[in-house]
Amino acid sequence: MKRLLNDGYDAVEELLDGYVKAHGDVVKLADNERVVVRTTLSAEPKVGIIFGGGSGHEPLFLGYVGEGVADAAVIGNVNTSPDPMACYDAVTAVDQGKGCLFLYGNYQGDVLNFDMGAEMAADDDIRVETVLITDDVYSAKDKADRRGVAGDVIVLMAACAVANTGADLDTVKAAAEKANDHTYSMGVALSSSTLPVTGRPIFDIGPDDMEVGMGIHGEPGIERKKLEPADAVMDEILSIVLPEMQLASGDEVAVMINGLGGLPLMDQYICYRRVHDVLTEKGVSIGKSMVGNYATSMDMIGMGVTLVKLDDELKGWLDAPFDAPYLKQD
Amino acid sequence: MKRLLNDGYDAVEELLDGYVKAHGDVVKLADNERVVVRTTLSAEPKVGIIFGGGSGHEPLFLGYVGEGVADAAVIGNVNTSPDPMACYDAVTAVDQGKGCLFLYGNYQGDVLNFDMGAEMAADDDIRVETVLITDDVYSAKDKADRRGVAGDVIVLMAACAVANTGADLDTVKAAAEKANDHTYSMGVALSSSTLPVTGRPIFDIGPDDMEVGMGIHGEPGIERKKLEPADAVMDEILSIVLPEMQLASGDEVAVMINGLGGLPLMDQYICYRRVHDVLTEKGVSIGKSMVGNYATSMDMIGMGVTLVKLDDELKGWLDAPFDAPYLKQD
Amino acid sequence: MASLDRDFFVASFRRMAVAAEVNRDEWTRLDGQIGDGDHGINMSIGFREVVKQLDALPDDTDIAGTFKLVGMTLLRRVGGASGPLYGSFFMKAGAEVAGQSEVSVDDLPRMLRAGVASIQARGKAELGDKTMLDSYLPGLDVLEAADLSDAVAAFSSFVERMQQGSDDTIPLQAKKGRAMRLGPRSIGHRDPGSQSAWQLMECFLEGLKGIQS
Amino acid sequence: MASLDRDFFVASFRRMAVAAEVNRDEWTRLDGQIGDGDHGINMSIGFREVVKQLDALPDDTDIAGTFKLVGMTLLRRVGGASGPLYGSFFMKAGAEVAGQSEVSVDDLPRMLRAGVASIQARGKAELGDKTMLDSYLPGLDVLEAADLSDAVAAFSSFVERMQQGSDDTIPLQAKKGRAMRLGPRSIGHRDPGSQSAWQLMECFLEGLKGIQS
Ligand SMILES: Nc1ncnc2c1ncn2[C@@H]1O[C@H](COP(=O)(O)OP(=O)(O)O)[C@@H](O)[C@H]1O
Ligand SMILES: Nc1ncnc2c1ncn2[C@@H]1O[C@H](COP(=O)(O)OP(=O)(O)O)[C@@H](O)[C@H]1O
Ligand SMILES: [Mg+2]
Ligand SMILES: [Mg+2]
Ligand SMILES: [Mg+2]
Ligand SMILES: [Mg+2]
Repeated sequence: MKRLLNDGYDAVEELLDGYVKAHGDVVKLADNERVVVRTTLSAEPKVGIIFGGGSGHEPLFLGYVGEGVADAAVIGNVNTSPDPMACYDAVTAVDQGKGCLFLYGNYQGDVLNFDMGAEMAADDDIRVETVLITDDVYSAKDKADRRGVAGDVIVLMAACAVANTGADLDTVKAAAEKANDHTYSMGVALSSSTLPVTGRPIFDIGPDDMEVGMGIHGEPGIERKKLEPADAVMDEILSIVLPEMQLASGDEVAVMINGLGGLPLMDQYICYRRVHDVLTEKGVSIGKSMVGNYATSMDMIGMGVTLVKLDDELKGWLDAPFDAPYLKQD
Repeated sequence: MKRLLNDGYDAVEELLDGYVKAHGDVVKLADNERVVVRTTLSAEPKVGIIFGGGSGHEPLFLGYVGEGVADAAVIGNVNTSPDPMACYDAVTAVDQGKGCLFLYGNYQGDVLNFDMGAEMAADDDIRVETVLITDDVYSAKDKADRRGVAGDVIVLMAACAVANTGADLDTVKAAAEKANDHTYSMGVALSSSTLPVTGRPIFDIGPDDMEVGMGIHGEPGIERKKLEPADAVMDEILSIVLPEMQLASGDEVAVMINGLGGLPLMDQYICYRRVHDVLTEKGVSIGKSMVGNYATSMDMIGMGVTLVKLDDELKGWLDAPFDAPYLKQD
Repeated sequence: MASLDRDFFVASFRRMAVAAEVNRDEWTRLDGQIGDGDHGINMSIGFREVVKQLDALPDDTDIAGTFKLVGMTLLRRVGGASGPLYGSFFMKAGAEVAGQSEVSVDDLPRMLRAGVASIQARGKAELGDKTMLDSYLPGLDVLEAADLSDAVAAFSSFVERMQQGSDDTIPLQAKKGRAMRLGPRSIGHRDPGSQSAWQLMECFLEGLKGIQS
Repeated sequence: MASLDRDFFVASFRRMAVAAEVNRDEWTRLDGQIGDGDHGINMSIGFREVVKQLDALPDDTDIAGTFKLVGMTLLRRVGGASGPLYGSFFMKAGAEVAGQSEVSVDDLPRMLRAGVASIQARGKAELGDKTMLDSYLPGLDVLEAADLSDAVAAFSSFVERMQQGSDDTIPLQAKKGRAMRLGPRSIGHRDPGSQSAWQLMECFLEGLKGIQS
């Protein structure tokens, strides 16, 4: 597939430069060219929320830096965790004396790098805690081993809502953990994304095939299948996610349909419709809906369903006011 | 390219059904299944703003229905203007006695259908005025003959900002006309979109080619060329749009980078960066920036640059508070 | 030839619905070259609904009412430029024979002329603008000059002339519709509406052949 | 064989940068099969920066300092799993010879062992988990048992054993890294890091050959 880029080796720096130029009222680069921070931190000191991972998932992560949302985003190469120095620099840029929370998807590379960043912060006596996001149902049997995908945004919202109350680091961390425990995702991809450096797809896939359980970095899913109509694909996803969540009639959920970048909004709303209808049919009510490209894989054609089992507390967090370029609600 | 749909003949109805299910707090269907209206109209009567055109441009038009934004969106088949009855039904659904303004892109089919709708409304003694949006520089020599593309959103913002003050229909219409007069767009496409009914692209294009001046319905542009790096493409667009606008050092503009659906945000910000740098270099300042998929052509890989020559009045309108699912600012 | 009753027209409209299905991808392909690639799809969407409406046609609907229903349905469902144009075409054509339970072949040219006049009134295009009028206008001239006592021969020459008119759009540069904005790039391609127009009119010819044989 | 000075290592690191460019698409292709397709790209990004740093290397930087600079640069620029792993590898390997302005071939196994130990400490993987350790660990065993008086022969057997170890990852199911989540689908593909590992170590071998000949 085709992209509109300059030299692929410059793509990340140009992205970040363009982003801070477009949103200079909200964000700037820290003293590290891979760290996007709020232009002004919260007036009341609060726990610093640091969100991060590879680039190529825009608007994840940088699009969620803003008032009441993330204080910093740490950005790696395409599909690649950021380096430890950037993780550390983000901490020094946003810590207000209440410590910081690292939020990122559970990938080996991210753990290695963010942990090193946290160690460096510990040497400065800044306390940093970590919550790994593990919402991708199809990626491992144990919840704790799973990858993080669009659930990143849900967990971020919960953590930020609580951090904004002035709560301490342990409380914020517990909120993020709770949100992560309640969040389940699964997706399909109909194409690979196209890498900026090589200009080529990561993997090949036949014109009538889809990859079930695809990760947002283009990691192969668990199964390759014939592409089916949207309703059948949603039914298949729900047949796996719903039992996993043990949802019952009377339960309430938040539903996010996450487009991976190349799937039109039209298709996403058609997918949403089916998820809505199936849940309604089962007596599960929908307390919040989000549809759009929240966590992409550049130009990948595909989508994921994220469900969050709600209780009053979680619902309150997800309905809190946020004001970042890609997450605005009041 | 691949889509995730059911029967293509049902795509528009399923899209609208999914949309109102996801955003039921903001919108509902009117007594016409192709008319999306606000669930509650403005408490203070105001001029009704009716926005519309074919489907396949999501979030245009329906995504801009909401508080302080459009009161209704009238939706046609894919790439096809809505029918006259739907245009008329939108009027009866939202008119609050102050008349209504039709805002849509300047296409033969839309003019035919909206005009018939307006005639029907006139029979009911409801005054309806029309402003045709004509921002696509490359589509015709005379501004009045041009197509409307992403400038639709700019003109909508201006009209709504003024309508929200309680102004009368003539005043609102004049604001929309002024915004349209100040708005210039031009785009490129690297691929065709894929039609839901046939599952096939509208046109073929070579792997190294781009279409310059492409319309958002897949109408061929004016020239087919070899694909170039992002910066070169932006330079070419600006070399046409800037003289057209007669911008000079000291002028101020709003910049919109509009993704056509299949172009990653990464690429869009890289494009924004170049536009920013070229304008800055020329002494033109940027008073407002918008980057994202505002007016798409489903899965088309491509983008457009929209520039709005600002004065204080226009700037105020574009900075007004809006609260629709795809246009939120305060 | 027997005079034409409502069933003749209903059958013709059903044939048009088949034509819209069969030619959907071809009309769409033509529209993809110089337009937005939806012409065949939208005609098929419209005629699918026409069939549904005809399936439920009340017994007391007369010929004019049937034309009106078809026209309204196309107007409602096709959209774009061709929705209102074909919609008015059928509505106005039917209005010419309001109140008649049967019409004669001699009435047909007048009906079609009224329909085409409404396309002109709505779309303000002229001969040579590379639109459906380029098949309708020369075709109608031939039909009006033809000897209607041999209805099949007359309609054959009508449809043939329309087809010729459609061929003649190929070298033209468009002056109306979406293709207009292409400027010289519209040259060398057939106008999609000129093609659908003669293929729809051919459905009347088929009906007449059925009666005559 | 002469002892090895800083220039020997600088030349080796430059050779590694060439290897990263040359093999970029192959490492990326391997990572595309069971990972996220970035391994070659990120190594190339990292080593391009290494070259820049070496171009500006201060005269007073010793061998340990050069290793540290290379390690830090990879840590900063490569990211992902292999950034910290290769980063620590070079930093720890260099730290073994802190303060020495020359090292002997006999020091090399100890340096590499320290580097590999830090990969193990950071990544917590074991032999057979389908990672770069599957080439490093058996390779190092061979190197440590080899007669270093013929350095080229010793390093040849080291690199060959690493390459063999990389081949041996093909039938394995991944237990660490991104490929782990694929379960049985990771079987049948070579681990990309096991490939880059031996191809980087081969650059030391090339350097030794240059000295010996
Ligand atoms: N002003 C007009 N007068 C007559 N026919 C027209 C006019 N504008 C367009 N047409 C016809 O309509 C056809 C296009 O129909 P369609 O594709 O359904 O509409 P749209 O251009 O809105 O997508 C053209 O091929 C042409 O024959
Ligand atoms: N825990 C680990 N221990 C040793 N090597 C590892 C470990 N995890 C991953 N690797 C190596 O890193 C390679 C992947 O590197 P790379 O593609 O750069 O990282 P990422 O998986 O983050 O994209 C794997 O092929 C493997 O050899
Ligand atoms: Mg990676
Ligand atoms: Mg159309
Ligand atoms: Mg068309
Ligand atoms: Mg990788």
